[in-house]
Amino acid sequence: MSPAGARGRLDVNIKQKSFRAASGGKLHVLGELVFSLRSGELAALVGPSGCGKTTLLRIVAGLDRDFDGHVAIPAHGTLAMVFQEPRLLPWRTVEQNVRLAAPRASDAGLEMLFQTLGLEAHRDHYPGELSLGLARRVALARAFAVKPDLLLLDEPFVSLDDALAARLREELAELVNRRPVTTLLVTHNVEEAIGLADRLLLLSIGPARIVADVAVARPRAAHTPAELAALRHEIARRLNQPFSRENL
Amino acid sequence: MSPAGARGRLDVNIKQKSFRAASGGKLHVLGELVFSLRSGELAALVGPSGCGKTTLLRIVAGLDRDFDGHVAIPAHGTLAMVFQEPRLLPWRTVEQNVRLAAPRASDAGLEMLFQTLGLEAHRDHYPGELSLGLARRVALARAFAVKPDLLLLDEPFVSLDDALAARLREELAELVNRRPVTTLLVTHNVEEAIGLADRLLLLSIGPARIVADVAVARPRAAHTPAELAALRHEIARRLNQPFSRENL
Amino acid sequence: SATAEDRIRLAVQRTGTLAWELDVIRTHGLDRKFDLAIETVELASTEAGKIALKGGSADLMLSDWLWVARERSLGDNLVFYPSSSTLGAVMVPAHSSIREIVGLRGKKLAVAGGPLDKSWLLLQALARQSGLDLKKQTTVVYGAPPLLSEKALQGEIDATLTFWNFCADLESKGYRRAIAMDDVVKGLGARGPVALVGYTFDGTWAVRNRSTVERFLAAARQAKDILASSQPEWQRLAPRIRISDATALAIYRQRYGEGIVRRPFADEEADARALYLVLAEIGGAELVGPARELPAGTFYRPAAAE
Amino acid sequence: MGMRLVSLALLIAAWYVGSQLAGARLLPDPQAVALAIVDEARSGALAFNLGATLARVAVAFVIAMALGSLIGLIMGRSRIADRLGDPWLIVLLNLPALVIIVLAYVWAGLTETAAIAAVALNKLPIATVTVREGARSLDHALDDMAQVFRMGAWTRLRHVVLPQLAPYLAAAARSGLSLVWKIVLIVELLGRPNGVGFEIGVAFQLFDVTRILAYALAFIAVMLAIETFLVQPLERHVARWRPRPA
Amino acid sequence: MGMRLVSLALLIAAWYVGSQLAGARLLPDPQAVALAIVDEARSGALAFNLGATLARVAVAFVIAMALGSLIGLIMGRSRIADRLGDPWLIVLLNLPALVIIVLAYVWAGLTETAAIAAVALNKLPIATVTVREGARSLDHALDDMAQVFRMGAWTRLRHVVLPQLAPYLAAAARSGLSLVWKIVLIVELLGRPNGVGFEIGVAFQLFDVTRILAYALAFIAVMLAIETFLVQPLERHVARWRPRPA
Ligand SMILES: Nc1ncnc2c1ncn2[C@@H]1O[C@H](COP(=O)(O)OP(=O)(O)OP(=O)(O)O)[C@@H](O)[C@H]1O
Ligand SMILES: Nc1ncnc2c1ncn2[C@@H]1O[C@H](COP(=O)(O)OP(=O)(O)OP(=O)(O)O)[C@@H](O)[C@H]1O
Ligand SMILES: [Mg+2]
Ligand SMILES: [Mg+2]
Repeated sequence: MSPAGARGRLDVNIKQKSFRAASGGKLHVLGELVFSLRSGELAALVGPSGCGKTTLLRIVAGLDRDFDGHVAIPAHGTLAMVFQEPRLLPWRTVEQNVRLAAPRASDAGLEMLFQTLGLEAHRDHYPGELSLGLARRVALARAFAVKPDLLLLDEPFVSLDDALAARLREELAELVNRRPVTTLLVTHNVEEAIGLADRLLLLSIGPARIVADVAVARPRAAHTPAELAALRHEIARRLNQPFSRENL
Repeated sequence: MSPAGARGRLDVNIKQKSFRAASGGKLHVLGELVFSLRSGELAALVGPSGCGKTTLLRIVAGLDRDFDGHVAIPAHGTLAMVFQEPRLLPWRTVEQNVRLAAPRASDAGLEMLFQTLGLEAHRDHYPGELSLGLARRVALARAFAVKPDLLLLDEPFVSLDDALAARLREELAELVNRRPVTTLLVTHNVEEAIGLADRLLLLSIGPARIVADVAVARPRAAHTPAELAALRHEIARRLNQPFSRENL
Repeated sequence: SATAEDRIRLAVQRTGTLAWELDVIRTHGLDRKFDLAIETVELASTEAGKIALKGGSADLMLSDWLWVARERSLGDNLVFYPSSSTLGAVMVPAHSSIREIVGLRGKKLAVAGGPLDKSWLLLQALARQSGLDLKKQTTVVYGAPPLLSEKALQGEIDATLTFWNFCADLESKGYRRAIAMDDVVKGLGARGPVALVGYTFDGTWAVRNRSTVERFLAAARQAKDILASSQPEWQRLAPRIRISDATALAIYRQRYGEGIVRRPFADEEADARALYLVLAEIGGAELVGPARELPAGTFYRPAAAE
Repeated sequence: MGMRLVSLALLIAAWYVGSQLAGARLLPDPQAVALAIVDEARSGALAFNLGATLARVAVAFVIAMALGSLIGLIMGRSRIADRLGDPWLIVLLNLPALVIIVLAYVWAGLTETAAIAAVALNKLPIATVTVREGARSLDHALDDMAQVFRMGAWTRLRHVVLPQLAPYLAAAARSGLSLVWKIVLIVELLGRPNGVGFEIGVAFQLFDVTRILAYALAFIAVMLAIETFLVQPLERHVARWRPRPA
Repeated sequence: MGMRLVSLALLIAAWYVGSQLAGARLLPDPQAVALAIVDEARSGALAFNLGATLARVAVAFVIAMALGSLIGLIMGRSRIADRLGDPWLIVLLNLPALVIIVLAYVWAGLTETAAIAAVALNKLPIATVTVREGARSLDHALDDMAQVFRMGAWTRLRHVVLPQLAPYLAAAARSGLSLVWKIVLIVELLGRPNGVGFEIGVAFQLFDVTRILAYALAFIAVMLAIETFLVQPLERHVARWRPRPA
């Protein structure tokens, strides 16, 4: 519990979270969910569609305070999030969107970022003039430009072609390596999770619990095909085991 | 050119399409794009992010008439589309959303569809109460419920966990097998494309042209790993060749 | 039952004198006596009557000859028959030092009805004779009469030129008539009390319905006489006038009685002619329209007068 | 509901304090006005006049809202209609109520039709302007969706367009109702033999503030009731899909 | 621009035909009104009165829009504020203009301040109601985004909230300006010694429709100019990000 470690530390201790639907029913979405991330740790959240990953991210981000439990995010740290949809301000250009979220970003830094993400040509475009993939990249640029201490990523690399996605994953790995960024990454792509994460948190459906907390040995470095296959197998076993209805 | 064939036939003959941006510039998005689909044929459109796939789909759907060229869609046929984002009516429930688009769908048919897509529990929910994955499934349900003659799918299976995506791919294959549905499927997932399509149309970037039109031998059936590897290689080669800037 | 000729439609302001007279006509069966079917369009404001008459929704209303003259000069065949010479006054608080027109110099003067109000114009004309330019040498405030009465009571205003019924109200609350318009009119050369207000109707219509008009004027005259002579009538009318205060009611009665036209028709017309010149000079074309003098035929001539 | 009552109580308390400070002649206190309302109610005059006014308000409101919304929708969606209609709209919008009322009465006589037409014409451009803004900001994405699925005109209007226009319609309706009522007052003042406006006009001639307030408040009470028991439940129903605010 | 001129020409043609049908006394033709405008302009009365009215309109409008939007924003975003403020809002909304004007004059004297306060108070609830609807339909998703990125209050207001409120503000401003002007007329009629309303009141006493129209149209011309050269270019600029309609 060094000061530096505590500074970037994320403690999640959710007792339960439920939604009340407009039609009247009550939906118990998250069950007991307890985990911590060390400063700079990258955890991948993997779980079936609709299990509560976004809900968890929103709680961590402080957007939803209507739950039982407690979440401690890095004190005084900056926060960045890539939402599941781009969430850009339609009436501001690409560049303005990024600058408004990251007013302290340097011109050179932005230049680099736009270059990496293939957005140079679109700086002055409005979000309505972008393809979805481009818009998602702007959302990534916005999150990266902030230089966050806590980074929440909700399926950041979907809707991108493989080559581009690979490049952006590298970019993320680099960002996280350069300085400690505590990161929660939601993904349906197990390969992606293994490639990027220090830990995999596997979630069950209804209400979501952590069914497995798998450490990935050599984080963010290449795995041998054999290691990979072993991990995949392990994950599939754990994910399939605890619930019967949704078969993964 | 039998009447039955002509009925479901799709002829695309685009000379060029460009956008005028609010900031003033003109963006030449589509170059010469000529192809036809036989009735019941399923073509996958694969191309880099931002290359113009959605633009092409919108033109085919008749949503954008501001282009040079001509598109003939199945006459008198019904049309269904899965947009790149769910595009549900936020003020109507899941079931109403589907029924409004497919007023002739039978109760039993809908029942089945909701079951397959894991939406039974969400029939009375409003879109704002759904996870993105759930919302995407509703958009799929809506398109399937229409029983279309021409089906346009813009990355329909992203944001879903692998197991679910696999199940839905099967569902699509079945739908298309049951009766002839001329289908254009946009995807970044080459595996998916090979698994589902009769033909792969590989698009280049800026302005988009068809760089390769690859026939997939045994459509919608299992391929041997060797065949698959050969195909993937072929596709990668073709996609990488013609453009230098974006390296895929 | 009345025939078509006997029908006459009146635009009546609910709180106005015509409404009182009409009440008396009905109560005393004067309408039946003169074989009239009187229909009324009750209205809440003076201007509404003009709309009614112009739009053809009423045959007859109460107005002043100044407006009738203006309309005639602009081509509308309206005619006027004098009804009342009751005029307003400049009202001041009981202890005020203002006793005559020159006393207004440097004071704050409220004027009901705006810059083209006839009393206001006449007052200005008379003031000029004493070398006083009221527009320049007093602080003039225009406003709706009820509002000005209230302002006067609040003490925001030194003197208030307002309509006679508002004068009566103020008088009952201890205000004094500093300058009566009757005197102003005389000061400007009129030989007697001038009936500025009268029955106004369409000349063409009057020609076609001569007998009806005259029977109505006769009925109205009888009603006026009843009102002038009968205290109980006023008691009965009090709720309609919406006055409960006995002092005020007495003042109302007195002023009303004084205003009944008793002069020969020709005298009225001659005085009107004289005053018209005064008004035309001070109000200009904006007020009177293109005519330089009182247009011929402004005053309706009943058969009896010919 | 509880909060609403608290708020109303505060309002009446504020009024009471105000009347104590200003003096009863300038601002009668709540009791005096309540008594005047009771008086008018007993004599039947209140119900009669309020009924007359409400009928006019209702008819003029419905006509103006329906026509105004329709025109606004068309102008918001079609550029040509907007360009052509805009100057007319601005002229009508800025034509003084008095002018419209006088012209209507002069042409159509002092009739009920003229009165209602005049009110509707005064309100119409305001509804149009508001709904036009709504139509301009309609979501093209949903439009496209409706077109792809070949939804019929009625379905589109009802399920795609109207829900998006709902807040604009609500704004137009609420401000419009109050506007219609304000103009009905003038219309009644200028040419109707009954109604709240007529009574207020008469009371004003006599500077009877108590009666003015009595009639004004009687109408406001009706509006408050409509708002509380009709409009707000309806609004909650229409907006039930919306994530609730804090 | 061309379309606008065509539309205006059509309007004047319609007016001309109308005046021929109705007769010049009831609806003076365009030339007569134009002549009256020129006359008034020559004497300097037009500029003087128009200036006085425009000044009142401008001040009252700015006050009412600023305060009304602020209150509307707060009520739209906070449930408690909405519950507490709503009855007051409805009362103010439905209080007849006459009542507010008379009370303002009675309390604050026949002064400019009273006049402007009365107008602003009449317009305020309408701006509030419109902006409240806008605030109610603000996008929570963007709010969340702004919160996550710790955007400051000013940034949020300017870049997140105001662009969403833009159509509501436009509707409130446009309908509000016309309303302010309508009420300024009554205020001037009842207790100001100058201004377009005062002149119209005088002309109305004489039933001088030509002069009424002359003053009304002079004001409308100013509004048309503001709309064409100021508001619409601004609107186009603000909405440049929107996909253009057909
Ligand atoms: N309305 C518009 N105005 C201007 N440019 C546009 C507009 N719509 C799309 N574009 C541009 O056209 C290009 C193609 O867009 P499109 O949405 O078709 O791409 P896409 O292939 O679907 O990409 P993705 O895989 O990211 O969805 C992009 O560069 C985009 O910025
Ligand atoms: N505001 C809400 N009101 C009611 N129910 C909600 C609300 N938001 C989410 N839910 C429900 O909570 C569950 C979890 O939603 P969440 O968005 O967290 O899922 P997810 O794991 O992110 O799914 P996906 O992978 O599809 O994005 C879903 O069943 C969803 O329907
Ligand atoms: Mg999610
Ligand atoms: Mg796309």
